[in-house]
Amino acid sequence: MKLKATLGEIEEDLLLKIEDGRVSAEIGDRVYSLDVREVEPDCYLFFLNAEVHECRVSASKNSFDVSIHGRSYAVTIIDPKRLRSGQNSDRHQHGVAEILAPMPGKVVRVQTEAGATVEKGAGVVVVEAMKMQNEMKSPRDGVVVSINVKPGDTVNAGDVLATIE
Amino acid sequence: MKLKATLGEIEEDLLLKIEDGRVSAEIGDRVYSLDVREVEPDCYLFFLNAEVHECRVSASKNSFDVSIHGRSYAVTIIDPKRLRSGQNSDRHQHGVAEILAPMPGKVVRVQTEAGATVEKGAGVVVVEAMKMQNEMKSPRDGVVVSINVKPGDTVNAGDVLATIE
Amino acid sequence: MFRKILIANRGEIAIRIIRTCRELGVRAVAIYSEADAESLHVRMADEAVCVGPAASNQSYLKIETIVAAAKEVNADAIHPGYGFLAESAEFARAVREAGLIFIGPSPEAMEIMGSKTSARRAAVEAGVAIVPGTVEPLASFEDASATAQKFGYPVMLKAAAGGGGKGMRLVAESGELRSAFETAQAEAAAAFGDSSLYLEKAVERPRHIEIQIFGDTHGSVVHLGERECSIQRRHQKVIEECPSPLNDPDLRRQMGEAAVKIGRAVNYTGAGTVEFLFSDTTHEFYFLEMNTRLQVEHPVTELVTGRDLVREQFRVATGEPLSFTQEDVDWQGHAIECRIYAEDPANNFFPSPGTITHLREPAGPGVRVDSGVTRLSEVSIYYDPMIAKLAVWGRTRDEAIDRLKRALDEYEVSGITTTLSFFREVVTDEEFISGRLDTGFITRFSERRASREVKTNQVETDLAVIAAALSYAMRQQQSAPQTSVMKSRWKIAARNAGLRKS
Amino acid sequence: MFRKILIANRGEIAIRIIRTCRELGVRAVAIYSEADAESLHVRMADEAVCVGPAASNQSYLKIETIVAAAKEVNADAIHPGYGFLAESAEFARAVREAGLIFIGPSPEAMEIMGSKTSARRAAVEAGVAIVPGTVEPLASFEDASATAQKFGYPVMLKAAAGGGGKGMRLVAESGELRSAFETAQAEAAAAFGDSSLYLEKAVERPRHIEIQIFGDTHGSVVHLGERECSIQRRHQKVIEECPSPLNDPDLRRQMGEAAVKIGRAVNYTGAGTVEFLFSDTTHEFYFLEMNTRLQVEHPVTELVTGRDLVREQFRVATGEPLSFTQEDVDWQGHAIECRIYAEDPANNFFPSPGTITHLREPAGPGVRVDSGVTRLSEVSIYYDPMIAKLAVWGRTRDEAIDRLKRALDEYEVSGITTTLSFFREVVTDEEFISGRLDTGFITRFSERRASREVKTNQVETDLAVIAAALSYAMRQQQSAPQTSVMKSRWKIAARNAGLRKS
Repeated sequence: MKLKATLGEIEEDLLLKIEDGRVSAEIGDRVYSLDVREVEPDCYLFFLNAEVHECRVSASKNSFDVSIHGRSYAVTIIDPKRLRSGQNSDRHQHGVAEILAPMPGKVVRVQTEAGATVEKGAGVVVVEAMKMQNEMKSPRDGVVVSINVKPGDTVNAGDVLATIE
Repeated sequence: MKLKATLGEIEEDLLLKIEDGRVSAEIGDRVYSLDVREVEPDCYLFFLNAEVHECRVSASKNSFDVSIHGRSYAVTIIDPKRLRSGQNSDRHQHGVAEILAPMPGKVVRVQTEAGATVEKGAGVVVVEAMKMQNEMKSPRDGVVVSINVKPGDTVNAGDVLATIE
Repeated sequence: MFRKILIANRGEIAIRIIRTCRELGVRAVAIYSEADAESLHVRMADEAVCVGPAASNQSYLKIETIVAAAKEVNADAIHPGYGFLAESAEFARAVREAGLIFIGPSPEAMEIMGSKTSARRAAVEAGVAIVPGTVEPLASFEDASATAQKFGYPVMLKAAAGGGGKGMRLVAESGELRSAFETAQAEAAAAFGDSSLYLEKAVERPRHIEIQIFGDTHGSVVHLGERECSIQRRHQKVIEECPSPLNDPDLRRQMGEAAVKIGRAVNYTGAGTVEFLFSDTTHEFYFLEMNTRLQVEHPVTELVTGRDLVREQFRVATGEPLSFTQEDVDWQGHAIECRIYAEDPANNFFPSPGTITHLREPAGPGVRVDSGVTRLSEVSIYYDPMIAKLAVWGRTRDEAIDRLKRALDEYEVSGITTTLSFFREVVTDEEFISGRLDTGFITRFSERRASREVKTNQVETDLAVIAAALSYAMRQQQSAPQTSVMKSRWKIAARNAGLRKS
Repeated sequence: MFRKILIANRGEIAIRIIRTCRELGVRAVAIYSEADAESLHVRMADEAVCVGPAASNQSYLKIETIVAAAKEVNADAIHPGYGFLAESAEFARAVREAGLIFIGPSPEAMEIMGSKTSARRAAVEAGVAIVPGTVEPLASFEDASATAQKFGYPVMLKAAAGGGGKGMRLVAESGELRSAFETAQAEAAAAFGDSSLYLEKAVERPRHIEIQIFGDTHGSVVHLGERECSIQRRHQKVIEECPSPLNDPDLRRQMGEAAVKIGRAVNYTGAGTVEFLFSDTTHEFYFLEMNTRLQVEHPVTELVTGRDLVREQFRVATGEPLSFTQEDVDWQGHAIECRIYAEDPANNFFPSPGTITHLREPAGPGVRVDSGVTRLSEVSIYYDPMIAKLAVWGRTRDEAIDRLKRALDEYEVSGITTTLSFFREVVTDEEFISGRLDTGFITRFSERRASREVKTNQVETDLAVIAAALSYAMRQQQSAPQTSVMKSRWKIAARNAGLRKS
């Protein structure tokens, strides 16, 4: 099957053939031929020549978190036949940076305001979680477009705390 | 729900009520009221007053292998409403004892023959498995009704090697 | 020995204590919050009592509820573990008044050491040097500012009731003082219900070295040597060693004697730890604080001295004398511990709660894991995100580091992000391997790390992509009608494809 | 140090060796049969080569295939582990001739010790006593019968090429001799391809005590003390200890010196074990045999001496001198190991292959697990049914036994039957605790066990019944149409039902 795979910034074409426990794959100009065992659901044991590589996958929709030799890689698979798009959110496409709450917590302080100019690394919002106060910093120089929280607010993972442009 | 449960020789009536994570059960004249958590599929954490008991169940049809505090118990559950019977095989009902191969192996020797009288503990068939020779002994005094294997035969777990009456 | 004890804690330390209970034939009673009903420490206990809702101040910090639970189940004693109520003299007193034994020091000793200011006073009286600083809590920001000027920057702000780095800030220059003062106060209030702070001159490139002491009710106080805990982030220890890489017997004797002096000064009983700041340049050491409880990092001392500290705590709490004298204590080899947190090193160590979908813990020679979780455990947002401690032992520090590398490589956790990847980098870091440590290590290491460009392994990333694609393909097959066939064919095929050219 | 080695084995010992490879930065190459492609030892290796079908004589015993594989992957050396080809001089020679290093002794030493008769000759020449018996293989049953008469019953029949209790029979009286002779010959032929037997006078209530020795290529041979391996069933060790419960330094020195003599006699290099029969009554010991390889039970020696024997094997194999002298060796505390087999103790220890559906291995202070399996591993019928070794360390034998009990209680294996339940009974047995052991222990223990009437715990059995009923109820709900609702209601309910009266 023909797929598109994205890892980090790089998107590549992927041609995959599965037969008799062997997988042949072409990624860009690189060609692989592997023996594969599915030792557990979503855990693949690859034999590349004599080399052994165990890959454990946790999947959600078509983004896959693959851990191999203790390192993990976030891979997105797109099946052109199914035209699944809109997957790579366009957050990074233009000049807006959102500051997200990485986990549930409570806002204790807001250190700037909409309209203010901030430098990369400047503190914007302080969130407390697990008794630990954590300063959310601006990822870049810019102007604060919006602050979406106030002290005392409870926030969930992924909530947009502020937007910098 | 009303069930019949067999553990070893004992069969008892079981009345089970499940609600709001509490289980009340009557087994014979014994009454239990428990908090239950299903910590994993088929793994139950019971709170009996303050006592904690974790039970892990592996089920096949309506016989259940339950392990609790490192000991395991073979329990059969019969739902009278469904009239599942024929579960307790009648092997032990009348005077015939079968000698079963407990696992796959190869028959190396047969030490008696049909018609012979054997004493309890007398060797009947020697099966080799994992390079280990194991003598299958007669479970009781009696007469050999049949020997179903010959040296060199490969046997699987559960095969009836011989019958003693 | 006790018949039954209640463990007023959760997670790995509760399990650590349960293990010693089992070994001594003591029944172990766990407590748990509603969020913890299915936690491993509950599952491993003989009995368990729910003490309230998830929030610790409504459960694990509820003195009356916990003492009542202990009475209810007829426990003889209560072990507080570390954190939560472990250093609450009020709790210790409540336990005593309920006619139960508190497995720890006297409330009086806890009170003296509980306030850092009175602790510093006690140290001075015992003739042990302290870091130049205020002995009284700071009255106000102005007070702080004036005092800082007096000692000269950099200075350290610390919570008087503090511990675990909460309410602690390093202030490099006057401009930073106000915001640091406010944040520290806020944290101190949140963590300890007491916002008072004190101030110290900051010792530069300091090593954090602590001494394990043990006292009994018959008046003997001994030490079990040092632990090096210089590797900290957010003033929290993440890697601890025994002995210190300095491995200097004279220094061990001097610091040990100083620690014992302080222990004697408060008639200390049970396990305690005296923390010192050691200056690598002057080789002077200053008393920092005393922790009147078992430490998170006690396993490294157990590995090197061969003594079970929890077992000894039980023994002392029953009124027996220590099972050993100072002369009996010896140190074999080297041990290192890593605290495995459910945190994302790539995102400023932010907590990463969730369900552990896969877990394989390392084992084999020289490896000890004290884990609070198992497969399918939930790591909740309510409590400290430490899920386990990995400790290794080797004949030498180098052998211990070899083992640590190996064990970290074996360690598999899926479903949550952990600090494992961070430790895998630390153990290959030249500065770590050299053993020239100080509390600034992680900052410097993180800078080195940031500057280092990451060279990705093309084959590895390609295999990751292929694995993802396979997983995708499997899903397509499963959702397709003829799934089962294809799936099973695949499985069978996979099973058959054994023979590899050799 | 080596760059890459091939491990000519499987299961836990392959993993044990892989761990030392990782710690030394040596690439580890596994071999596997078609039945083992998904085994843990393959998954943990850097590289792996399939050497043939499931049957060992077509895979793990294929000398040419294995040596070719090692060449193919450019390995520097081959570690044979134990069992399989570990004591095959032919294999060691083939490795040497292929220009690779065999991590073990010289083929010459292996040949002398490989035949028990020549080994006994060597011992006699080295001035070490042997059990009265034949020095030559028995010519025939008549020969056996005559010899047995000469020494007087009871006698022991043993396979000349033997090991692991295969082809070994205790014969109490003449009537039993013929069938024992035939079975032993058959087993010997099957196991070693050599049916020749020899005969020994049986020592009554003998202890099996062995000495770990180590030699290097520079002529030094040292010993690392004894292991007590008296607890055997079917002449296979199941529990081993270091030191022996006798813990007699003089005896250790005497046996150690005897073992070293034998080692020197064959210019022994690497790790080896000299087995003795020790008579509790006369306190005499007799040479039994020498195992020219790493033993299954080496972890107890590692725990008590603090030395990594596999690491030392690597070192010696590279031609370096031993890293320690006889004077450097010391012994701290006490270690005990249990071999966990996939066998059914309730059914004459019959192998119990299958899939491990659930696995939780013990951990924490003083516990070491060397496991060959993980969750979902298949235990196949093709190989030795040992799935793991549990070893514990304590300051004293009593502390070690406390730990062992605790660790056995923590150990959870589902899907197959194991010997865990058997060990849980052994560790509470008075005779075991007293340490008065001999090779007849298990027989006597089993009789005690049979006579003891089992008092079942009514509450426990009732809970088992309730759990089964719950599991049944869940299934009904799942198969019923309105399942999901009920199921989820149940789940939610279960989640909510947290608060317990305290």
